[in-house]
Amino acid sequence: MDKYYGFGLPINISAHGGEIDKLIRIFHVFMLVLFVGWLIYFVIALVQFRAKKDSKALYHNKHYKLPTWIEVFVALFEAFLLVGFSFPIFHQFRFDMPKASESVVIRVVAEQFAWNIHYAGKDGQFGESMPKLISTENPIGLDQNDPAAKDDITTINQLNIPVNKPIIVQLSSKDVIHSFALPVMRVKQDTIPGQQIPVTFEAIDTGKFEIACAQLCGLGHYRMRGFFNVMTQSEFDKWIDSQTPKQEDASE
Amino acid sequence: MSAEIKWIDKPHPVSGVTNGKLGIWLFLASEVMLFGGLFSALVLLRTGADSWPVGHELLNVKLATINTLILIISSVTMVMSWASLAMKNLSKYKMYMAITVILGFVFLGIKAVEYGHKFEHHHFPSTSIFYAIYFTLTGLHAIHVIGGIIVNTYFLFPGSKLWQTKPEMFTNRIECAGLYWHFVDLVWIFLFPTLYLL
Amino acid sequence: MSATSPEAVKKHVRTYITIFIALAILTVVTVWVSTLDLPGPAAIALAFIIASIKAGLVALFFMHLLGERKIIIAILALTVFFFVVLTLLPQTSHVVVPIIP
Amino acid sequence: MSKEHSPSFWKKYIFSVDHKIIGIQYGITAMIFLLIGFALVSVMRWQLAFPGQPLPLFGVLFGMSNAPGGIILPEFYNQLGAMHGTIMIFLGVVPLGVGAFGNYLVPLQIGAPDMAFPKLNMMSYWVYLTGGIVMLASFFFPQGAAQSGWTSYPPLSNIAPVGQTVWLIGMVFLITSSLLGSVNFIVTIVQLRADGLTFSRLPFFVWAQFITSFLLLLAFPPLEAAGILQLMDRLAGSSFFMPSGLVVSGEALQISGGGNPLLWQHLFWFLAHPEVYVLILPAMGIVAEIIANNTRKPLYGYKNMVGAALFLGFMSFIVWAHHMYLVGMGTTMSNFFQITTMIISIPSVILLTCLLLSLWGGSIRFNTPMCFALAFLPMFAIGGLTGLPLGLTASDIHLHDTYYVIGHFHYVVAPGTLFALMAGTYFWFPKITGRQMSEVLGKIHFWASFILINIVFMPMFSMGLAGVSRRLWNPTEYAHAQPTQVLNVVVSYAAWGLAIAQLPFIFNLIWSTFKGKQVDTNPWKATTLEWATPTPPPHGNFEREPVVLRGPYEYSVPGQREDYLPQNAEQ
Repeated sequence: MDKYYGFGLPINISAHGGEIDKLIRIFHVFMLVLFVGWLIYFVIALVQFRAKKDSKALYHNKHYKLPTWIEVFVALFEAFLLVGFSFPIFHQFRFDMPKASESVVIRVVAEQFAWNIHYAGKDGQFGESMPKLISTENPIGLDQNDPAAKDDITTINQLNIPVNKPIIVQLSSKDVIHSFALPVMRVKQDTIPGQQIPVTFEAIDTGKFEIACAQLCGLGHYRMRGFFNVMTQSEFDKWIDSQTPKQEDASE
Repeated sequence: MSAEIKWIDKPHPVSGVTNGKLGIWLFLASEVMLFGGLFSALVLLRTGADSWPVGHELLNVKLATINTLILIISSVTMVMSWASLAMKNLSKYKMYMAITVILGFVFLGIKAVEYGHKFEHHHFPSTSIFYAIYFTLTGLHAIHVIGGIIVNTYFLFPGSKLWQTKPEMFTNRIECAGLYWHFVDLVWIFLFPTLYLL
Repeated sequence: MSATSPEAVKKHVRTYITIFIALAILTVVTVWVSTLDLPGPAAIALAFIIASIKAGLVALFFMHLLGERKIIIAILALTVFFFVVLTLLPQTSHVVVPIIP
Repeated sequence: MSKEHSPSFWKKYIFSVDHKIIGIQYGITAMIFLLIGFALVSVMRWQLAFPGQPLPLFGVLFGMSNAPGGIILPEFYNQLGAMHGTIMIFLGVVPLGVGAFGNYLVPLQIGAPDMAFPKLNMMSYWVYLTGGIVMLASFFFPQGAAQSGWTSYPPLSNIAPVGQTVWLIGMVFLITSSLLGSVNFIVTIVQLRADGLTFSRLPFFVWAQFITSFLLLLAFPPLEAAGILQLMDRLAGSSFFMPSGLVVSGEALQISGGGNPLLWQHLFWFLAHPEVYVLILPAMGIVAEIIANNTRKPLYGYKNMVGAALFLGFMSFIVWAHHMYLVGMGTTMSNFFQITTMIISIPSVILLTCLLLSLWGGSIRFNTPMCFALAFLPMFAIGGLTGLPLGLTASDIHLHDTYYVIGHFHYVVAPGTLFALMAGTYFWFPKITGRQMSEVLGKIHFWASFILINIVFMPMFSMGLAGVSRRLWNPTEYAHAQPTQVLNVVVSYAAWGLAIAQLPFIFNLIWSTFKGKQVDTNPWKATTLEWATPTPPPHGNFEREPVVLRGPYEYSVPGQREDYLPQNAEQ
């Protein structure tokens, strides 16, 4: 387990996560360079200009050109990071949606202290779900007599996805604001009650990882850990079959 | 033994205003932001809601129009009370200020009648977002009217003794109270169309 | 501006009465406009314009903003700017849901 | 207002209208609240370092409902977290920076006898104290204090127990107090400056307070509006922040629905971002004064610094949504707020660079206030720099709501603002009491705090990069937080060490008030007007109305006998 996580960035198994890591690394190098530069100047100034017996401070000091140039460079570099990295990455993260037909669409409904995960099942159609049907056995209020809901699969805290396939997760919440976070996928999106927000990602490696809740959602915020397993396509299909409720009269 | 705080009665040579006037305008600036926060909440809730009831169907536009006129008249009598002080006529000032206070009470009376109608028909803040923002906005405005009435009544009775000792300082105070009262009327001028007419 | 000479104030009193009449008329007009049930945006724009005119009259004449000192105008200008930023705040808050092809 | 008869004890010390007494009242109350806030987080640190284990000694004090058998329950942990944030910001740092230092020093530095509205000044202190007591009382309400973070996002805060309502009422008091205070400051600075004290000769500390007051004046009311809306939600059953169809632990809520939770976030952050600049600007003001005084030379680029501070104040109103990148807003909005966030980082860089360049060519004295002021510079640099990856949406995706954010803002507030406020206390203590705080104890306090505070906050960046979410009662539930759990233990020990490191400061503060070395009215040989008053300044401050003849930092003027030339000294 520990080869995934450490003191720095966790392992990245997302197709697009690499760019986010690159930006974070560039930032930290940039910050280190600036901070060390400032520190060197700071120490030199303190040592050189400490109060000695007859030391006289300068009254007029000329306008130093170098610091202004450094400030301009810092501003330009930030603008470069902004336009070069942040705009495209965030647009891709939020709005580059793959075709629904070519991807696996999953609904995730957050609630106080668990993730309800709803698969469309073989027919690819999500069953209707209404708040008033919500009960302990039916946490997302799935309408049983809706034909599309027959083959739907609902699990709690168990998100299984196939590898190397675009995934679209439709995020919503039943009660308060949670935040759906997959640290290894570099994905995080607040789930706002009353809204349904899609988020997309694609896993490039298999393994057992976890879903985290990143927004304070009450006393159980710390234990909203979900299991996030990336399987091969065959394993995923086998799992879907095993989960599909058996039809007595194999009508279709 | 020490310098007094200056520019209480005379305007500051550079800024040209007395402490009180600058202070009341700053306070009104923060009030603009307070009602601005509630207006932006109203706009957000309205644009976000899929259906928004039509104002004049749910609310009594006739009463509100009368209320608007009452507040405008009270604004006029307020500024007249200040003008009569500028003309050194205390009794006229007392008459106008009394009318302003009475009109303030009439405004609150009409508001109470309106609220009464709503409560009878079981329209509470909890019934719908429209009623909730209606009660919040008009309720907060009514609290500001009450505050204004208290200040004006103070200046009508105990406060006016200052006229004997420092007439100019008293005139400045009435001007500041007037500025606050006009602001309360100004907020209602925006509240009336956004809630009742649109 | 506070303690001006009595004659000037007499002139002021006349302006206060005219301003009052204008405000009363505008109130009736804005109510009348609402009965015309114009299309949404037009009704909002018109109501807002009338309200701004009325507010302007109260501010300029009753609150003596006309000819007020620079510092008060500066503070109010700053406040109005941030008031506009505050009223534009709702535009920032709508959740934008991408369309899935 | 000089009084013929000597005022009674009550009038003179408790219900005083003298800005200096009110400043001291603010100072003592704010420092007590800082201690309370620190105590709350010390309890949290135990839970984070040793999750689920009973807290020795103090654990039983919290009672069965909060910590049965000394084991801190998650809801109590959330209460501690929410109240730690609220107390430290609204009851500790702002009242100390603006209430105490501002109230005491601004009238003195501009040569005024008192604040423009003394009674209003007294009222704003007592409204602040009432708000503070209401906040503390919220712990004793059924199910405890507010527990949805200091940001109290609905719908969680709407369905929270009654402590949240008490929190809101406390906030309304605190907002009213800050609002009245800011009106008082602006009028005092504009109207009561001594003759010759033009705006370009104003000490930078007064500029910082002036801009901070505008931020308080214009940014606080929208939070008051949001507080009123949430109070209506909680008490009158309206649903401004509650969308329809909410189901909480099994049953649907009986509300009209149709509200929008993002409305609260927008109104809250519309205040909270100017609020964080309210936290840093007074600190910058104090650091600028102390650096100028102890390098014995004028500040580098005084005009640039004032311009940068004004620009910072203005920009702080249009960056608020960088706290909300992941609520689902579109790219047009997030790009706009990224651009304004990058722009606002420039004035901070300018301010820091000017302060750093002020050291060049100086004759630096390393007394305790100067040590704290110098330590402020690199610490604020770390705080500012770590804000950059949080300011861009792409890197914020991974770092949002993690310990990286906690590290970022604590670096700006703890070794940043608090070090500056400590520096200010050591620096102006001789003017307030006529005695000097002990240098030895000061240096012990400085070095201990400096080392320990870095051990407390530096590891948080590593935990943040690892993706550990904030506000977790027990981080070890998550696999990605296992490796960094050892850091939690280190941070906890360092935090308790930091608490102990404050004892020399507290002792020094109390002991020196009565037994400190007596000093004359201008021990630091400073140039600004507050040093021209007798020590401690009497009611009404100046014997003769001061006339200002030159800028605030005339140090080492060539051809002068002394290396400092007070603003009002005739040549």
